[in-house]
Amino acid sequence: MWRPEPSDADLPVRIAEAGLDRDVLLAAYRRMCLIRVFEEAVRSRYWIGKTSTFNMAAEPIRGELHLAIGHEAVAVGVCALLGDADAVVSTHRAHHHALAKGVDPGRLAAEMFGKATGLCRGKGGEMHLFARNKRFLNSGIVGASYPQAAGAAFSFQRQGNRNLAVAFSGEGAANHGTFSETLNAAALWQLPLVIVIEDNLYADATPKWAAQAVNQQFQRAQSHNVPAYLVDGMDVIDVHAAARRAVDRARDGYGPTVIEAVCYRYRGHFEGDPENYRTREEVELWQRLDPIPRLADRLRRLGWADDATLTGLREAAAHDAVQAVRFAEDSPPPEPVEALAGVFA
Amino acid sequence: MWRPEPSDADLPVRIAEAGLDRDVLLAAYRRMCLIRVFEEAVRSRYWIGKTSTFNMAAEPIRGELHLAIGHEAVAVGVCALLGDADAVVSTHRAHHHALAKGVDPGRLAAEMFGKATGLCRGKGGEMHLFARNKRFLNSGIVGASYPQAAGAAFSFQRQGNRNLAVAFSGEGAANHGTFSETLNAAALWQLPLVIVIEDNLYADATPKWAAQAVNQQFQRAQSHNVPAYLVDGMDVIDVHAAARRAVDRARDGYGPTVIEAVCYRYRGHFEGDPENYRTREEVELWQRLDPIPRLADRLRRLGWADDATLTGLREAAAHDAVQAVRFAEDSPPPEPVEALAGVFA
Amino acid sequence: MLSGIAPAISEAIDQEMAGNPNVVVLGEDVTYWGAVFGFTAGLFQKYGRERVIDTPITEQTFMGMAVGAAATGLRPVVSLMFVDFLGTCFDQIYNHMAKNHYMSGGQFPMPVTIVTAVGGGYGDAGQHSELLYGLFGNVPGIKVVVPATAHDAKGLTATALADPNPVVIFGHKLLTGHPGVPFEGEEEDVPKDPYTIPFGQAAVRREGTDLTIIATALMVRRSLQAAARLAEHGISAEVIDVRTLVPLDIDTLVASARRTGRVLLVDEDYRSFGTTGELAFRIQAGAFDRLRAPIHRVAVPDVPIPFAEPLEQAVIPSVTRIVDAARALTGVPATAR
Amino acid sequence: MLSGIAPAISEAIDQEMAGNPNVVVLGEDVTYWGAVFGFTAGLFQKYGRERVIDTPITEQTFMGMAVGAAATGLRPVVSLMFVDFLGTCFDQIYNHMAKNHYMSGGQFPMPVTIVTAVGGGYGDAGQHSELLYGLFGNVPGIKVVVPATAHDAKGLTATALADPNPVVIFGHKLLTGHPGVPFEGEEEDVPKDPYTIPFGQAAVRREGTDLTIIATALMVRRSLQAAARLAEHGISAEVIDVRTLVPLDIDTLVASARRTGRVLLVDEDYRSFGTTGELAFRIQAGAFDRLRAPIHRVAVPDVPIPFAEPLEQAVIPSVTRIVDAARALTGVPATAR
Ligand SMILES: Cc1ncc(C[n+]2csc(CCOP(=O)(O)OP(=O)(O)O)c2C)c(N)n1
Ligand SMILES: Cc1ncc(C[n+]2csc(CCOP(=O)(O)OP(=O)(O)O)c2C)c(N)n1
Ligand SMILES: [Mg+2]
Ligand SMILES: [Mg+2]
Repeated sequence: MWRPEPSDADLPVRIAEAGLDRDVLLAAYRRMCLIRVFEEAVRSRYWIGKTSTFNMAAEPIRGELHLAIGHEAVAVGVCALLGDADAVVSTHRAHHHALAKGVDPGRLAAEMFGKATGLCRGKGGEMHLFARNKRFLNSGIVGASYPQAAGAAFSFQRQGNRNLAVAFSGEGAANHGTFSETLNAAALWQLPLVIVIEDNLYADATPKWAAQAVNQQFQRAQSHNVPAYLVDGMDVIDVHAAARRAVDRARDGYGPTVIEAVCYRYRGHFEGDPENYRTREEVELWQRLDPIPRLADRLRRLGWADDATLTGLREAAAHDAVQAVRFAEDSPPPEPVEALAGVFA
Repeated sequence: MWRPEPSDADLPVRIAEAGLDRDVLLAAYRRMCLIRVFEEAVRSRYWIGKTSTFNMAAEPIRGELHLAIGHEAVAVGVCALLGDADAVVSTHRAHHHALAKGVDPGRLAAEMFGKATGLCRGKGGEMHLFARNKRFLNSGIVGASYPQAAGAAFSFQRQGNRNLAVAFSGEGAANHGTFSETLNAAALWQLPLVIVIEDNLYADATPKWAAQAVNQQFQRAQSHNVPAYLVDGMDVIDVHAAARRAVDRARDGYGPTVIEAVCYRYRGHFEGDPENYRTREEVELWQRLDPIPRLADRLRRLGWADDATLTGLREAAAHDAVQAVRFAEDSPPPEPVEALAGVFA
Repeated sequence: MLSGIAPAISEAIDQEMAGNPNVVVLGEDVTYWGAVFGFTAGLFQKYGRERVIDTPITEQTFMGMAVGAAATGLRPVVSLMFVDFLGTCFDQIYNHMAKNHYMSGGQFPMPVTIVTAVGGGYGDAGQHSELLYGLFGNVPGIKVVVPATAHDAKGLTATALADPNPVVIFGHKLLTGHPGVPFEGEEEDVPKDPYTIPFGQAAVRREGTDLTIIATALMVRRSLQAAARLAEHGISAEVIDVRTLVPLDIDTLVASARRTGRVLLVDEDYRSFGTTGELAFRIQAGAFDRLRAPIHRVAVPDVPIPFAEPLEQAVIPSVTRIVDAARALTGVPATAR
Repeated sequence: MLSGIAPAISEAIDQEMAGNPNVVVLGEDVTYWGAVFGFTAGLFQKYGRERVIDTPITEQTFMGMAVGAAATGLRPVVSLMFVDFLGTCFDQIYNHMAKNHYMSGGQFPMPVTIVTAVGGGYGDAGQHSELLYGLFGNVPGIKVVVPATAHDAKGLTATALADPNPVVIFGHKLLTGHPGVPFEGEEEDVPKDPYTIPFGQAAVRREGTDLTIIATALMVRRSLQAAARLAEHGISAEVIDVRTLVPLDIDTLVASARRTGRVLLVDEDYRSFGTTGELAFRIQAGAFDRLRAPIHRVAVPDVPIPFAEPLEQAVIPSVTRIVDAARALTGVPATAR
């Protein structure tokens, strides 16, 4: 489904095929805006105290910060089809997945700020965002999300419900042995699993060409008898169309699917990344495909939203993001003694 | 190239295609016989002291014993094309690979008997058969052979010689993540590597159908851009034909190849295996395809050997095996104090 | 009557499975072979492939599946066939199973029980003869169970299966009772009905006054034999079975050390940077003023387990070496043996 | 003049690569990013992709490749980006790299040098802040290098690269000098010319008479600061930098312990079943009759490293906690801080 240049002549057909309607698309637009504004807000806070010399240890947000700006359509296109009982296992780049899955933005931000009100009471940080009420799990270890999501899918299958599990990962992670091991297990046992690869062309500073013998992953999936879709990850409609088939297939008991979504991260791997491995021109080229204005254009063209509506949605999203960050900033830090509690349940 | 029932009408053509001649085939026959007789001899010694109650700790051969009876054609078909400077990395089932690679049978047997004259002075045992002069490496950890062979191939590539490395493994090992990781790396860097999968339908007590979503592995290789041959592993000519292409490709700098050889182990996974996972009938069915009499028949049919020649080769092989076991039996055990030496070089 | 810890462990799993449909067994060869040494023997016949599942040879994936399954309502029992294979899946164990409860601020307990076969002495060489429980004890979040008797094995397994945390049960092969390997255990009267044994309670297996021998698993057996021999020499040895390394019943160990004033640690794991060091630290911290001699240890002298019989016997602690060390510690010169 | 161990390590690698064409550098992001913290910075620019190779994210495969490459004439230097990832490749490290020489009866030395980033204190949380050298020390066949200064880092790396055995160099992030993380080291006069520092020689960084503080890497720095503060309180602390845990210079540690009679172990690794226990065992074995108090320790209290600043500070040993422990050990009550 990947197109080098977007052509929209067939838009209505594609929307119909994807089972989308105005409400879903407006909600998706708002959610994508929320992710974008949330991450921008967090980014601005992150750089406080780090501008003269960049030092990860500086407050108010410490540690690494992996932004997903440019990946919003993938997270939203997939998670729009999930309910709270479905599981998502995410990676080091997790904010967009958490927000798309419906995790509370305030508690999310508070976790990143290391506050007692954070999702994990400040113990996890941005690579360890857990939210039990949304069945959201996370790991900072590349490749670890696949088997864990397969395990959740295995649970659902044993429990006989229609839930499914989604593993998100980057394209770099798909080179890890867990990818093929999980494909085999999921296909063997027909687990209700969807693996979503956000192919943003880089793993850290390593471009795809230096790490992969073949340019795409979907053949690997197919060689395990797992159907796979290569989609335009900057196009929420394209993502949604593939995700719907994958999710239906999983819920109906037919087994796993891989969605390989080509997208781009506009920021560095993490904040502070020297980005010496790619050119400014490349980034700008991809900026022309920004999934958020692209969806706005389409909503306008379809007559499903005018400027005022879109502005309203953006402002509502911005409001949510601002509230979330304010909640985080206003929250108290955890008590030091908390550090010693909770190793065992 | 896999045929459910062997048909030999095209035998001369296939032999020519495989680049085989009388001398090579007679040598292969003798080598296959050596492996068979050697393993039978070791087996008979292994069961001494273990017949009334099976106890792995009983002398003269302790521990596990993984025989490869039925796999001879794969080892010999591939290793016939290798020189001493080429590397082989083997697995828990290693005797046939070692003998095919030219490792000294006496020192091999002595290692299995735990003697000071063993390849590894009795420190390794049958899952750790190392022979530096033949560049033979070994591991008892399933899946570990792939990256190690890739590392040797990487050496040869860096050193600019025409050597290659071969990783042997079972079909069960190919489900391990190292298989796809190594395929990707080897294809990416065009390493002179040949991966040989001995698909004997079982991994321990687990049949293929319970462990693999797809019945064969070659598609997995191809999805990484690695050419793969599915061959009749009970037919040394078929194995040799594929191996020749793979070896030439590697030496000429064109990169890795996978050879998937369907074969069968006539004995249990290890001696003492209750074999409650397969039927006697299945074993007998496969016995009709025994690679050794099959090759003998053909040599006779081609007029390349009469009964006397074949008997002579078998007897020579038996003599070598007997000598090897005698050498092992006559050798002294290592001194206990040796146990403390040699952790570091 | 039961011979060996393997049937005891499988019985405990069986009794838990009967009442709790969320318990599933995952691992290599857990069906036909009962996880090779019998820890899961009989379960497949009773519960079928729906609940007793052979996996492909993919340790990191089935351990990772256990993490995801435990987070969503199942109670996985996972077989790691030999502990020596931990290197292929340690990430899922120590970085996820062990940390997720803490890192999630308490949201995701990880009720997973891992059963693994450990130990040497029958010629399985360097990659199939290790103990390695020290590694598991070193990283936070994992309970470490090291049974020495079938009775303990059953009760501790039942406790593990009721524990909301990751627990690893280290089943020593020479105590399993599995035909094919030597058996150093004995026939025991193990109650058929379910029962539990709490974690963190060491057992004094033999009382004594001259020195305290502290051991786990197979080494408890050998220490008891050594104690019997020492008695012939007029040395009264107390023998303590640690039973669980995490949590550790340091009080019992310290109390005994204070009484006898001499401690010999006997361990089949590697000597350095592991279990004996930790026990020594804690004992000297608690019994410093009562120790009459430095703490001694007998353990595997930091070499891989070699294959040949004389070599293997030279590195795995034997009754003789325990006796000799105890005699040296109590001032009686070691015999030439 | 050099600031930090990262440029010191990359300089040592560079000097070895210049003379030995068999040295290759393998790992994730070793080119553009110099292995993130700079351990391989500049090498790609000088030696190109032929000898400095970015790998896919496949730790077990590139560690396995190092095993095969070392067996066939290359001298791999491998980056394990963060030590926390060891669980994804420990099998190739401890079961093969560490054992092949022994198991092969001496046929296959494994000349591999692994460089890995360790340590917390900047908010990288549970899966990116560990030390874990205790795990490597626990399994036989691996040398463990824990430099505290740029001078040592360069000399010890040069020694590692000349060693025919697997050596792991644990580079503490807060000593790397890499911008992006705090720097607790200092500018040092490091000779430009190649030099080596032998393994197994601890360094007395400060002499003292009241107690011996034994530490590694970052904790050496903090212990020295603590010693300065202790001096203000009239306590004279000797500070020893272990430098290499395997081999361990136990003589220097014991000699100091015998002199001062009091030992405080300071460690950023997990507290239990690891490094401090081992040091305690060996010191009590060698200095039993001279110890005036039980050996104390300050280490990470068996919890994963938490993210938030107050939590992280509560578990990683600080100068204040070292001071308090030293004062408690020498009989001066700890301050309320
Ligand atoms: C097992 C493991 N190896 C290495 C890393 C370090 N690391 C963190 S993110 C990353 C790159 C991931 O690339 P990709 O999967 O493409 O995701 P992206 O960052 O592009 O979203 C690496 C190598 C890690 N966290 N875990
Ligand atoms: C990592 C690892 N997991 C499990 C084992 C135990 N094991 C030894 S051989 C074997 C089966 C291997 O099957 P396959 O690869 O098909 O080879 P075969 O024995 O059939 O020749 C298993 C599971 C091991 N040695 N290493
Ligand atoms: Mg990427
Ligand atoms: Mg097989």
